[in-house]
Amino acid sequence: MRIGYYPGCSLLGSSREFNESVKAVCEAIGLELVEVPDWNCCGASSAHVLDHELSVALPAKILAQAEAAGLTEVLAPCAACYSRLIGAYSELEKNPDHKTRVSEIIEMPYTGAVKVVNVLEVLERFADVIQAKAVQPFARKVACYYGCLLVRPPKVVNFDRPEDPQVMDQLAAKVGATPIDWPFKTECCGAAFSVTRTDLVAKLCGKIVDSAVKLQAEALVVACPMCHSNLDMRRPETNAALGKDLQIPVLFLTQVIGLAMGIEPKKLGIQRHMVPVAFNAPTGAQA
Amino acid sequence: MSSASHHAPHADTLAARVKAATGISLAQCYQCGKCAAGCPVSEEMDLTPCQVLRLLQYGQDKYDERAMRSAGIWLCLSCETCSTRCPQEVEIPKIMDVVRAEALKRGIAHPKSKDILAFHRAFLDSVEQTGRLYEIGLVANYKLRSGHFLKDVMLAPKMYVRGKLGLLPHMIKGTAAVKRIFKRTLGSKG
Amino acid sequence: MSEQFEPKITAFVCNWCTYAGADLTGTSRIKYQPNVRVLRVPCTGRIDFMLIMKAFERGADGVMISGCHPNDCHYTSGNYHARRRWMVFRDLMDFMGIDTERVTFSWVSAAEGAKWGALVNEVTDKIRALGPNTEQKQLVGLGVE
Amino acid sequence: MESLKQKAKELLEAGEIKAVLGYARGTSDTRRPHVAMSALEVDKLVADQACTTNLANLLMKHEIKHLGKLAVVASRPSTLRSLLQLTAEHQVADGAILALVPAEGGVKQLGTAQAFEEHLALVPQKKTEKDQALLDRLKAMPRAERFAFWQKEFSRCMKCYACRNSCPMCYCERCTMDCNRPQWVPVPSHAVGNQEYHLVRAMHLAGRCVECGECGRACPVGIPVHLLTFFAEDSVRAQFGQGGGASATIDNALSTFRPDDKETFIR
Amino acid sequence: MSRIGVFTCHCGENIAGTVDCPKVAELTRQIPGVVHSVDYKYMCSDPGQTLIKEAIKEHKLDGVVVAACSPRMHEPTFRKAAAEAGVNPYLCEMANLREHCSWVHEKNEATTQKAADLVRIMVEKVKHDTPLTPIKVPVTKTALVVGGGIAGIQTALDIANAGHQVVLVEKSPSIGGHMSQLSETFPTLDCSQCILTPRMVEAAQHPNIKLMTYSEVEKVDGFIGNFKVTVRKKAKKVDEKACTGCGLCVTKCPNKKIPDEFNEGLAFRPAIYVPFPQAVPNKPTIDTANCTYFKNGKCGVCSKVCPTGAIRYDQEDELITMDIGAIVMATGFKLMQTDKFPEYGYGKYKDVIDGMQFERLASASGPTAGVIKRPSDGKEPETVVFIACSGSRDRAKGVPYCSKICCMYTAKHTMLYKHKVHHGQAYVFYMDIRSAGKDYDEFVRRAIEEDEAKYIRGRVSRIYEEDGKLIVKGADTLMNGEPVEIKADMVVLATAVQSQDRSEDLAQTLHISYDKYGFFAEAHPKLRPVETNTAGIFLAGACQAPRDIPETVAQGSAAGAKVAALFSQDELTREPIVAVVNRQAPPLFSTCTGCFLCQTACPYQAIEQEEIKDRSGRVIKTVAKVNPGLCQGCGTCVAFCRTKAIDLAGFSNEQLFAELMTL
Repeated sequence: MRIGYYPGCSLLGSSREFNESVKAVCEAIGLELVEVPDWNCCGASSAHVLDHELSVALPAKILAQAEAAGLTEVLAPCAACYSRLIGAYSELEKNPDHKTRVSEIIEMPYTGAVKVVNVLEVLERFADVIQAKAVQPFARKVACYYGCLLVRPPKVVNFDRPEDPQVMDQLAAKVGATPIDWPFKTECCGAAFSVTRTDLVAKLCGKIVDSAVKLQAEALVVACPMCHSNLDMRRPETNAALGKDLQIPVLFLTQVIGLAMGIEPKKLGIQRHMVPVAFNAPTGAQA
Repeated sequence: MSSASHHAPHADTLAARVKAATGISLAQCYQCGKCAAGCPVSEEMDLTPCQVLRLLQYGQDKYDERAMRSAGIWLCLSCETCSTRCPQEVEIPKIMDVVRAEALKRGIAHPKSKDILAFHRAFLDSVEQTGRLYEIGLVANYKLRSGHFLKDVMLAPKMYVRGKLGLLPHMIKGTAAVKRIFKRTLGSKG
Repeated sequence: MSEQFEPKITAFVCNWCTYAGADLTGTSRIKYQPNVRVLRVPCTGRIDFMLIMKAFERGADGVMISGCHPNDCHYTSGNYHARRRWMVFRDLMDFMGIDTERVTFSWVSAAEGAKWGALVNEVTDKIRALGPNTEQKQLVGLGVE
Repeated sequence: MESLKQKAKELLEAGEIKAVLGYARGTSDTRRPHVAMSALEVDKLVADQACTTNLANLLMKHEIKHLGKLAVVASRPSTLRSLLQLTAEHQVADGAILALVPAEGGVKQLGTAQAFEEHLALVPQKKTEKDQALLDRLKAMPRAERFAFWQKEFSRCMKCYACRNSCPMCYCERCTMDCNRPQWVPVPSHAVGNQEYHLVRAMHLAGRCVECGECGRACPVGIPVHLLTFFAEDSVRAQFGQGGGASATIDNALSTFRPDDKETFIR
Repeated sequence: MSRIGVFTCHCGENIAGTVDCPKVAELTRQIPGVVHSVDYKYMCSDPGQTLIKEAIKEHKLDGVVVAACSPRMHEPTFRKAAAEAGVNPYLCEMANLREHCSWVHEKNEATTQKAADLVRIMVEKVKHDTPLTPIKVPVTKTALVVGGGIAGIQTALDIANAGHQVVLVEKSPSIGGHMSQLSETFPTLDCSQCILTPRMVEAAQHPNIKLMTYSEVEKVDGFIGNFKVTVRKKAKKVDEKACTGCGLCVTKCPNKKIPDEFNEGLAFRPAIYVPFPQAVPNKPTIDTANCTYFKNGKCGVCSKVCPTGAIRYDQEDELITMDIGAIVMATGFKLMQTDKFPEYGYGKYKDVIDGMQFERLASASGPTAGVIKRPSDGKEPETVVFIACSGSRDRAKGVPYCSKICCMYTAKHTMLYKHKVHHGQAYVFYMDIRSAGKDYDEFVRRAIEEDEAKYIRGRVSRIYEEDGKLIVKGADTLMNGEPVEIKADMVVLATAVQSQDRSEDLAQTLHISYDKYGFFAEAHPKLRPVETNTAGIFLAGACQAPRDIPETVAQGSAAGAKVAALFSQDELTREPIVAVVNRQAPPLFSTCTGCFLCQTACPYQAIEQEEIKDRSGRVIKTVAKVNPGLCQGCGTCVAFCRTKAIDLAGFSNEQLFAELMTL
């Protein structure tokens, strides 16, 4: 099986462990990733603030490149990229006459032939394979954190349920983890304010991390590089805001799956985290 | 011929601009406050989301201006919590985009928007130049634009050690095409 | 023709809304031009498209068709059926080159006496400006003589 | 062709059907309808590119109806579309008529409306380039010019009703044209009667036309009458999303409605 | 040749002021077929009518045109006059010279000419008029009331008290409906059961009421006065005659862990059960889906203990067909379930309950005997948040309408709570307080001022659980949308009132219309609020739209009065303006081709299929036939019919054609 792959900018930089772990897991489950040729940035959380048309044109260019390469489906592991891509796709499907205008802007035909999927959606298709290959169960209590962009707005992404989503929990359970039932699965972490309003991010992340620890989670599991960097890289600020010293690690779901499949931690980029991935009691998976 | 034109909002109000740009009618909002109740940052806002919508509902310059001058609109994270739960299905983040763009155009954006804008501008600069985001370039550019030179200086070495910072930008083949996209969209609107 | 052309306008209206609306125009003493002749039918659903053609054949320069607003039909849905019929019929008339400007479809409720008066005036003026329905009249001339 | 004959014989022998309605060689290169009730008659069946007539038209004739269960050769999709529309209009019971569709390397036997629908999904109906070109040209004309075009065409019409008689959907035992109390449409073939006749025919077929084009082919004086019903069908499909001959179960577009039907002309 | 009389009315100056009436009389006298034409000052006056009647006799008129005011005004007057003089009333037509001519035009020649034209049109119509006789249909004086809640009970009692037979059909094992579940009622706080149960008993014992519980309407044919209704009487597996209602089976049933519907899942019941102590009839029913005997053939305890041997495991559903003259739908409503609220936990928090569950908690006969205890741990909640408009006025949840009763019952809940938990604090999140009604707003004020409920104007965005508390995140829009967070012990959602499940199916069975929310549609929102578009079928209560008890009872009585009025006649007389499908000599039989496209066009399901058979019974042709009992005469089918096989009496093709030909 093959699928189009749009890593996005963060996965080449600050979140390269996500890229590494997605690739490692996909290889293990037999899914070939075909990178969209010469892809550009999707505009992330900046383009739409300054110009709506730009925020549609950049993702449309990516999808048009994919279309030209004969792809019909593109996996965007980064939740922010996914959100921009599917948002543009959905808007252009709703207003088909805008397709002509956008094609002019991006200088190539955009027809809407390429569908966008997120990493949970793709892994869900392989849930049984993943379960079968989970030789070293990740026997930890985990708090699955979805963030905003995977499930909202529900009419656009049309994936899982908008409040209290389940797919990540189910996948984590398939590899031996025990997902906790907790109320902060989709509370915002502060997203793009990481640099400009670190104080706010610290406050929002504080609620999330604190709740997970209170409910005895041993790890936070995420599927979004922005959430990851806020929960992981901004931990010093978060701890300062909370007045606590919480050392709960933040793993990408693909890392959790990868570890359970027995993939070498280094290949999954475990060493790249700011909050070290270390657990108190020994388990089947080590980091 | 059609009677629809009777009900079109006054042409140059912000509400009319919102309608034209997004198709959303401000009249849909019935001020239940559910957006403000769920918004992760509404406590930080000088105007909560429902208040911004309320001001726009008047269709009067002084209220439009009050909305555009607020700091709160710059705090919206576009997390979509409000629109997901809105009983009237108002897509508030899209409205926020329009209000911010108008505030910038008229030069009345709140001073606190400076840093946030600097970040977004720096981000887009990077994309315009290389086609992709160049994170180091972004941080350097942001610092230049915002003046926060010492921000996060302790973070960079840690990131570097963990292989999280690429020192060179990724150039794509289609940079020229991307630049033209910027010109046709952002550029054409000043 | 030295005199000003006075158009002949035939109207088909439903009993429950437009006929009553036109009654209200009268009770309100709203004046309009006397060119229109109203034929009463129970419902717009009853209006056979052929009646429109027959009106033209009889020398009508304009035809008006009017009934209850959507959702207000006395018979709940006759007007909806009529609307679909007209949507196709009007397209087809146009495709055959028959002037659809001469057929006015409207919803006039029992409360819209003023609307009826204004509409009749507007249609009368418009048809007067368009002139006699020569195209259709010539067909009859060709056929009947 | 051989597989068609083979299939026809099998069905007749098994007693599944009483007759096959197909094509046989006519004069010169033409093909004519042919009813085969025996092996001998089956041998006369032809299946080739020249078999274009929509045989569904004949199914509604008394002489054919009385033969008993039939198989009809559906060399073109419009025959199946006719069968679907006739089923929707309670003229043919679902499953009462078999369709034999000549296909590559054999013949496909279809027995139910559902099977017809499934087959039709594979062979979309398309207008000929010539028809499409003329339609487009007409639509682009100024209205008065279009009026003149049709009046010129209709001036040749002599109300022979060949278009009506060749239409599989014009199965009414007594046509409106023959209705004289009141006399809706004047009998003589003069201008106003001709215009009204063609308008009535097109309106009566709107939402029901299967677009076989038989009417146009039947016209002895070459009036493109089929474009009227084609146009009506396009209008119905564009505005209501459903047209004739697509299904045996969907209600007719013009005898149903949606409260939110969108038009632009009602005041 | 016709002998038509034309009578032109001056209407004082109303017509004569602008129209030259004598000239109209003169002009119209020349129309072929007109043998008499006069004008007169007031045609509708007694002398005017006498003038017409005498002219009819003197000139042997066979048709009359009265050129006067709108037919909507005086058509009945003149038709009656014509009938009195021996002319069929449907041969009398009116030309509208007043509203459509004299009142709207200037005084000039064109106006007079138009008046003459209007008369000409009607003369041609009269020429093609056919004498019509009002349609008479017999009436079966038995009413069917569907639904045994307070709406159905009230309707049934009113009809029965008027002396007519009623069949009251209820789908569950007991009548009583939602009202029997309520604790106390607003705005008087009187006990619901205390006022309802006497009515239930009265209905059960009324000699004119036949009660059919655990039964559902399966099929409805026919038309007003003449319905044929099939009811499925579901097997209770208990012989109602043999059973004494001693209740031994209920106490002995070993399977006692079935969620109790009457207590909204807050308690359990056995597999053989009586829904509640005051149930009518007070005899048990076996819930076969949960009964051990029906699941695996073992057990049979109820049968063993029954002192009268009333248990019938082999009892089957019965289909009962009956003749019915009128039907009243009183099927009520349902509440939106708490699992429809993603932001409030998809129903996973046990202490987030709906309004009906709160009623059961507050009810003296409820699972907690009226003590407010929260479902999760049975503790007394010290802080309770009530959320109004939960799902109502919420287009995102598919319910844009106001559920109407929630404002009032939420105020009631806060009072009941405060009366039972004196130190407790009730909060109410609301958007607007809709308390129009006698003593209603005073009631809400009492909840706020005396029982200290704190009302916060804003919606709640989210509820989640933390440290054993429910965190309720709302906002106060009266304080600039400031976020408000309340740590509650229990949350009560005033969930939306919705139409019953499968109400659309039921509406289709009865051929009545329903709105997009599944509520049954009234014939006219103002003037015919308890009638449906199908003659002879009426509506009562919340099956039509959300309603409170007083309105429901008023509507039940209104529907009852409608039925009683219908049953006061032995025959129904209907306007003969109906469609007819022609019949012709063989072999054509009818010009109808049997395409039946008219069936979907008819708004009243009045078009039936008629099989024409030969002597041996073989079907030769199937053609359309209009049921004159159902047809309302809109004529949509007429315009639709390609072969002109259908025509409409009073507005026939020939008539319209002739009218047009005068122009």
